[in-house]
Amino acid sequence: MNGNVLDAYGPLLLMFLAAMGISGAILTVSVLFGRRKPNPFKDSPYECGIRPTGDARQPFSVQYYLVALIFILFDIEAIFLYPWALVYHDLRLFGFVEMLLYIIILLAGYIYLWKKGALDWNR
Amino acid sequence: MEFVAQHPILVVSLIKIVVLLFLLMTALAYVTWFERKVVARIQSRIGPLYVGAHGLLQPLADGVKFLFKEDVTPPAADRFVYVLAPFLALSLGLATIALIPFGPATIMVLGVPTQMGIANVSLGLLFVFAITSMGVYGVALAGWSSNSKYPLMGGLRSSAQMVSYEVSLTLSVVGVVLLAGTLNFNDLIAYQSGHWRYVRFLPHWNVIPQFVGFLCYFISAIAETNRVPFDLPEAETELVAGFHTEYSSFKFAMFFMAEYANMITVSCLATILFFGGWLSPFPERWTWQLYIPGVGLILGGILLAYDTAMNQRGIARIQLAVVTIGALVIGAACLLPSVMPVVQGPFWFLLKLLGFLFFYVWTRGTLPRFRYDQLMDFGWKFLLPVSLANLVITAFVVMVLNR
Amino acid sequence: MTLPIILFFVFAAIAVIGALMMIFFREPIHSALALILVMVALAVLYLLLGAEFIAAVQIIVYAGAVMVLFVFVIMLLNAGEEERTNISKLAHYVGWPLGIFLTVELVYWMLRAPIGARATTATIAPGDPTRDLSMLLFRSYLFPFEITSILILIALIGALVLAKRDS
Amino acid sequence: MPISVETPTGAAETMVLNMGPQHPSTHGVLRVVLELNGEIVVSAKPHIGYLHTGIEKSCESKTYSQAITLTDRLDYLAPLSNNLCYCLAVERILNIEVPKRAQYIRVLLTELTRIASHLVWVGTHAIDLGAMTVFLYGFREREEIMRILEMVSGQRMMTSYFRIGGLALEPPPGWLERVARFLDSFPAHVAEYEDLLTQNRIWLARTKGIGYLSPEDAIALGVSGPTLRGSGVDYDVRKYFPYSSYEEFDFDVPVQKDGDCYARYLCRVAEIKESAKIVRQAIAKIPAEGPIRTVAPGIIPPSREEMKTSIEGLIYHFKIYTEGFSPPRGEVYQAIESPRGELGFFVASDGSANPYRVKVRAPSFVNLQALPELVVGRLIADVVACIGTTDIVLGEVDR
Amino acid sequence: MNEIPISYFLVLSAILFGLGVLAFVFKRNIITVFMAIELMLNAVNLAFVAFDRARGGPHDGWVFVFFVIVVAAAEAAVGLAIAITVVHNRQSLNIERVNLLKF
Amino acid sequence: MEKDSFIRKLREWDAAAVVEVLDFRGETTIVVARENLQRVAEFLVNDPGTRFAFLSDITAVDKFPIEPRFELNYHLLSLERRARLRLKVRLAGDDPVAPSMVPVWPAANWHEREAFDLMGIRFEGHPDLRRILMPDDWEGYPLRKDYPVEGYR
Amino acid sequence: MPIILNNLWIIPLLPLLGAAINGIFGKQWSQTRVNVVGISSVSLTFLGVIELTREFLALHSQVAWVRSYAPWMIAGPFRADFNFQIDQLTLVMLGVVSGVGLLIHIYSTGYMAHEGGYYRFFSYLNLFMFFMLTLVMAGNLVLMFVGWEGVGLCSYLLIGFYFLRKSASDAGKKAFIVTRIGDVGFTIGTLLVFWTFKSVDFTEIFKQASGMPVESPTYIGGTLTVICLLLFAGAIGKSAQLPLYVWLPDAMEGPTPVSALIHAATMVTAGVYMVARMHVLYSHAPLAMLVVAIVGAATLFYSATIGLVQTDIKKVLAYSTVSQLGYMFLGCGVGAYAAGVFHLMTHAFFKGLLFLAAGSVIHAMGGEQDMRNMGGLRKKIPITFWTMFAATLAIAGVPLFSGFFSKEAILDAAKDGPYANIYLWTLGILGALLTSFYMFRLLFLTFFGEQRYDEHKVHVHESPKNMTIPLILLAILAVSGGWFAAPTMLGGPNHFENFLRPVFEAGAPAASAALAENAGAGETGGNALVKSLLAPGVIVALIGFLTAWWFYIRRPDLPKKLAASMHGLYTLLLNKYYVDEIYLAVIVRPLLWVSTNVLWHTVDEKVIDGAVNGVASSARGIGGEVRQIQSGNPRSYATWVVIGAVGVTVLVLGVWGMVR
Repeated sequence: MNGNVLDAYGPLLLMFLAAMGISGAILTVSVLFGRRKPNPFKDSPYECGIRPTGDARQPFSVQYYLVALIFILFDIEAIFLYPWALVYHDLRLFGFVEMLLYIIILLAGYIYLWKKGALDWNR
Repeated sequence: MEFVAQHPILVVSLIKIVVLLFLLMTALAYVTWFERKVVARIQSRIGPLYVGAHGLLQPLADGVKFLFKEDVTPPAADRFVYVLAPFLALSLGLATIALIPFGPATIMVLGVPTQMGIANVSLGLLFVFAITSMGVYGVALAGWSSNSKYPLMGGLRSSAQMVSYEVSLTLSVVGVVLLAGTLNFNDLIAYQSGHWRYVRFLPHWNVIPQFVGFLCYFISAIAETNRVPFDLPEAETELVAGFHTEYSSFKFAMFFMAEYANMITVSCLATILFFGGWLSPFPERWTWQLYIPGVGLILGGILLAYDTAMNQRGIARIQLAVVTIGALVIGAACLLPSVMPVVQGPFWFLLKLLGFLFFYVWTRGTLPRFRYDQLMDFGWKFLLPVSLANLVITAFVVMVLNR
Repeated sequence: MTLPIILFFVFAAIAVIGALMMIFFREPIHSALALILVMVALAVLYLLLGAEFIAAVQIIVYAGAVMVLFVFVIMLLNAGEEERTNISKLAHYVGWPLGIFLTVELVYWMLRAPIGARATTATIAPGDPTRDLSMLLFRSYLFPFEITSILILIALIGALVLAKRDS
Repeated sequence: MPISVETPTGAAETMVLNMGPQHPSTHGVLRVVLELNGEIVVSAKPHIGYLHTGIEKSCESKTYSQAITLTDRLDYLAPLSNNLCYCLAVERILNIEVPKRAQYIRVLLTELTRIASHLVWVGTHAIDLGAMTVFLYGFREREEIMRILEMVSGQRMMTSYFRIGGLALEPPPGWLERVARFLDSFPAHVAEYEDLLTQNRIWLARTKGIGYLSPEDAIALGVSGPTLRGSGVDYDVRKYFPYSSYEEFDFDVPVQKDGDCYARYLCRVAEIKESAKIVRQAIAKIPAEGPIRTVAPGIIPPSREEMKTSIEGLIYHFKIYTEGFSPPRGEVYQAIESPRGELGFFVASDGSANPYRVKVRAPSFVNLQALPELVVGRLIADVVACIGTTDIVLGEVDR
Repeated sequence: MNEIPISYFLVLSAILFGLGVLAFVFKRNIITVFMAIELMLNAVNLAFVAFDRARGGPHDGWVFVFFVIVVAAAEAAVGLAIAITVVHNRQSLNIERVNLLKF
Repeated sequence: MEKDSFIRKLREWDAAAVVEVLDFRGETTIVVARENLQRVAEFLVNDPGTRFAFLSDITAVDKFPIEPRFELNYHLLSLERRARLRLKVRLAGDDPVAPSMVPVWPAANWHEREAFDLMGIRFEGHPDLRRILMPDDWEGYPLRKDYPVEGYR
Repeated sequence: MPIILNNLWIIPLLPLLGAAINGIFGKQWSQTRVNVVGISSVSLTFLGVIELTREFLALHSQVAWVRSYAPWMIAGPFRADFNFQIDQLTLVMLGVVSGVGLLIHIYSTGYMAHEGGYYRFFSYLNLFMFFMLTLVMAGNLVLMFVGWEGVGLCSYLLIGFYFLRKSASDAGKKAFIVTRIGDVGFTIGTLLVFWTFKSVDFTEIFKQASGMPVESPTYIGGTLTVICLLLFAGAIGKSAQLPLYVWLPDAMEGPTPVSALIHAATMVTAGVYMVARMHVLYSHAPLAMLVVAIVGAATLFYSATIGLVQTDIKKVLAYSTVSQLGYMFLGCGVGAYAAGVFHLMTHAFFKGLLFLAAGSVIHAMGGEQDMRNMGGLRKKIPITFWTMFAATLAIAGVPLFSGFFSKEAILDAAKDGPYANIYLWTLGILGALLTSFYMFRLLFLTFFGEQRYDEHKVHVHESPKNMTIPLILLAILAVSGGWFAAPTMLGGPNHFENFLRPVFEAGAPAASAALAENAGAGETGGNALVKSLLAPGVIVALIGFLTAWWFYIRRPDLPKKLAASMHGLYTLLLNKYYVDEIYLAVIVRPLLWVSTNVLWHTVDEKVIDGAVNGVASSARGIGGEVRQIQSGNPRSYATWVVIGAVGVTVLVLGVWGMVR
């Protein structure tokens, strides 16, 4: 597609500005209209009616990190798949084999993860 | 302004944006109404009833209520991030719609022919994914900034969940791209026009060859939008309200609006990718289908009128009369020869969209919720391999058929 | 001043300010947010350079995945405000002057780069650039492409071994 | 209110989370202090007492009849069971027999209560696990039972309909037909819940194998009711120590072997059906006419007609409602099978007009003890399922 | 008329790279140090895309950006895993307190 | 009668264990001395002829001002024998201490805590003897007869 | 439709898949499953090769069939593709590699059955097959180099298969490092090829080279000569020629099937294959050919002498391999490429067989490798004996056995060929004599005479079927593998040479003319038969046999006496001419000394440390900073990185700026 970037993406940018504008407006309006009568009980973090002690931001299970990690790597794989799918009609068997190889290698990693229990939530 | 003259399209899109955002915000409000009504029906209840006829003004009342609610910001929270999170969530949720084309027809705005849809981008699909991939931040930051245990857990949970299902989401769509060889929404829809060669009554929609892909996509989409049975982040019975426990007033509502906006986006995407977007399911030679929108609206109007006359009293009657007249007028307008072709695309698109939204609500009415580990297992150990396999098989079949 | 140039300056400014914020914020999560800002701004600049696909990938992978990992780790480790230590005298006295010097030097040379005299018209490259890129990637750069899978595999295994060891 | 938060038991990775008292899935004001490692429960400690109203103490200052209204407030999902148990206990001390008609009506109504209670349980348990619709369906049927109770007693929930020596009032004509009508439509509705849950994959995944309780542990912990029977122990007070003519009814006691949440779910659903069976038999058994109260001058109030027509009646009426009656010295322990398990009333009399000591053996209270047993080592989401499956009512736990 | 000189992008790239270097030296939190590295990689990517645009031919520059992104992702994954391990062992995120590199 | 057989068995095992046998409205109560409680309980649980494995309830009764002031009633159930039995222990007002039955019946845990909470009876050997229904900082034992219902004056 | 021809990638891919599958999953799998994967991948390859041969021959093509699958490396003008090439030479090699490889795979299932890391072994073997096939099918030098290095890697892995044994892992390392020395030459040679021809594709190289003039046989500086010599350096390393042969005997530490497959039948012949493949270049560089021939002849004689006295059964075979490889090079060096390749093929059969049989013997003896502790095994393990006997006859050059034809062809070429050289021929004949002797010595020591082992400790038993069947098949091949050339004895054509003619005629005008002339000049009828049967090779083989018989059957006490009387020579031979020791003394020690004394003690301690200490002591203020270098503080390191970056950019950009 030949064309000016602005013609294609300018509207998108504008939409972003508009969406952010609306969100900002909503935030402002709710600040303007909402009453504010803070008191210590209202302000305290929710913990089922018990006064919380200590910092809520406690170190968390490393499992979450693993999920994000696996996600990154598979995300990249998925991203590579898109240009591939785009020109797949021209690549044919060659494209199939190369992507199969690619997928197989990553699949090996996937199987490794699985076997290692990185995908199990309750180890 | 010099560059306005250079880029007339910007002015045109500004107008479209205003219109679309208005419609979208209304739609968001009424999707909640729709959901409440449908779920109520499923659960043999009535649903919103008192504010306006059939509770039609309920969303408005809700909005006003949210507006006047006290906006509590916990002092322990990281204020900047705390405010940023709903802001991010909502603006990303709203902005994605810009990439969705609602109809094929070019309409004239300020004398410039332009599409029904804001941005027509050659890599539309990728940009949708790009924007949704940022959606994680809204959730994660909300959970983190609240500085409270339940939100933190909810935030971590839901961001991990969204991230997990994003993989299968992206993978499940590759099959469609393989078939069509394009990432542009218009081209994707164009690819699906017509009917199958041998089964001529079946429209040439991707859902048929890519049924597995569609299932993967839709399941992932449900998870991605944190809806039942994947609504773990907000699993109220465990984590109270998940990442938005500490949010109140309109900030709370913003998360909900974002959720509904995302629902609409992924449903639009499903419509475009698998159900032929704005295409009608009928063959082109059946010209009578052009009357469906108009006639449908008029029939709906008549039904409403009947309901109004039989069941409603007082002010509700007036409200419904207005709606009825609106439906009749628009329906009649849709039958005008000049308008008729224009409304076809949006009509079918919205109809399919509504179908998906109904499906969303339906699952919510029927299914229990997964447990978190089951959810992650499902995503990583089932959906991911299945969508990969679907991809490989599709690639193989495409290769063989291409020879 | 035409619109593209204005856009360039706006987003360049956002990128630079974001980078500065990344340096000067002391809460890691704020730094991360600033960096996300830089990345998004860069994506827009890529668009101005006509590299749509790269812009999309930039957002999906960098802003949508890598930074998510950063945010997760910050949440995971409960990274609080940065400690102000100055154990390394070297970094304290030599590091940043040299860094600034390096910046200035690079800017100087970039200004003198012979290629810089050309201009982009903020158009999408002719033809179908994404297809060209794909063909390039899967034909000419097939080998590196396949190697990336191995790289990813190794990273996966390495990170898993590292992260899982303590649990 | 105790505000202390337990300190973690050591490992730095754990996090202490209060579940409750203000939490959607603790069925009231239960507080469970969870120590979590990631999402896995390392330890769970139930804290109760947020709803302690001192009912046992209050009973000591009421007359025997007055205390009935207090018992309604114990297990507010099955008030008639509480009424029945208390009345049976006092009747034991008094050593009087209730007329058969009243006994059958008691059976019918307590079984209806059981159905209602289980319906609420299925609904809340399902909503705990995210299935919202079942909840509303359950309440639809419960509503009909409530209406029947209202028709009979004039009250929807706190009926206090059973009185010492019989019933409070003669039920209105046509009520049995209404019950029968309800029963006719009922099986189809139960099938609806089962459609939504019993074979649902997600439901199975959420309940099967979760919250396992072995029969030995169950007995040792004193667990009773469907929770016990879900572990394969066939103990039902109605069969072991029949009361109120239960021995004349033909019903099965559903038992499941697996001891997990799903087994308990199956038990309760089967119990609903069994109760419906009993109700149907009761309809057939209840004579159209006959006394609803024992004749025991000075203890049981005379009928309205007698009070209006005879002087003795008037005197007894006056005496009973002003100063009550004085049963002989002694203490009894009366147990019945409430929807939640063995409900027991220990009533001690010192010969005065007020009960000397009333102690309620609340099944929820005892069953709740088993909670840590069920949840430790499992995920936080399972805590919800387990709390739901023990079917506690905080009014009864805290008394 | 709509032209932006490529050198603008190159200068921006240089500035961002310099800021990355500064952050790399300046920051003490191990996570932000990694972020500084990401910033530098981003700056380089910008230069790649700019050069690619200037060349106009086949988009080799884009391909490089692609690979840089992959490498950056892998780097982040492993680097942060190391960070987690270090923090678990040392109880500190401050790289100045981590002197494992000593011999 | 079967209930008699329990008593007989108990007597055969240790004649001194049974202090008194009460019978009211068909309910058998065996009064045992505090010192013997644990032994008797273990016997009743383990003896194949009795098998009172299920502890239904523990009730504390305050007989103020009669001494011994407190009575503890253990309501036992034998699933095999389909029988109930009540064990009664009398405790003096100035020494309301009983051995904890948690080792014999884990179910006794909360019952004993409740008796402690509301009646002020202490149980020796209880793993976690805290108030259960009343707040931790509550003063007094509400179910005692001398508890000022309208508050301390 | 030629399926395989159009999809050449299938052939190397199959073993690669096998390797990957076994490598990934094999650990959990039973041996049977590993077998199925390993064997089926190789047998499919073999079938593929057969089909390929059929398809290629159906083409009646006189030129190579080249298919390019992907661009691979493109850097400026440099371009190397994934392209595969099929011609007659490739076919022969493919047949050998896949056929012998398949048999050895089958054999291994028996031989390795009780070893740990079974799946690992098969994964490596399959990987080796992949690389070897890549090497053979490669259409350009760079891809060939990939295969070349890949087989080296697999060789390293497999020699060090028992990696817990220090000698094994040392041997692996030695093999790797020694061959690497040769590979340096190969690499530079490749670069030179590219420099000269602007391409690395064989077709292109040969096209250009065949048009170039033949270089002077005396001037060493000719481009082609240099290229050929450098490439030959690689061949020396890979094919274990003088002076880089030292790794091969040590490589016997690996499992016997490995020795058979890699260190006898296939990998070590890669050098020969390479020389044959590049014959166009060699034909234009007579000097290089001469070097090849000399090295070959020297090696064949040299290592045969060592083989005379070795007592380890596998060591004898190892030196014999080195020697036979020398024959092949001799053949190539005297222009008889076809003969060299012919010998390569027959050698693959009989040497593979010898190793496998030796493995069978070792298996039977429960791990014993010393021949002095064997004897009289003939009756106990008859199949092994008979197959080994056939192989011995073949290697000794007994008429009608395969080795006879190939060796005779080489010797003929050395005597009468266009590049004939009588001295080299003499060495070849002497080598044949020695070969015959040490091979029969091996046979007699092992299978004849009295038992020299303890019957109670060693339970001698015939190997299982999956080991003996490959033996028998190989024995058939070892006997009959040379009959392609049988008609020459009757004065007819040599079918093998005719088969390969398209390849070797293609680009070598000068040489091929001579060849063709020579081929036409065959004598006819019975005359030729008599002549070939009475050829010197046959006679020396007979002499060798008789001597061995005399020494080891008739008068078993003689060898010891002889050894005593010729003590000096004996120990010299026994210690393999002290080559390892010489290398140690001449190369390794000096290197160690230099690195210890010069680099460590002088440069490091005195210069660097001195400088640091000096700075530290002279300027305390800066000294603190300098110590920071070693602070372990990552921030400081980061700063150093920046300092370095500034330095480099200032240098590079500054200099560049000035130049501009």
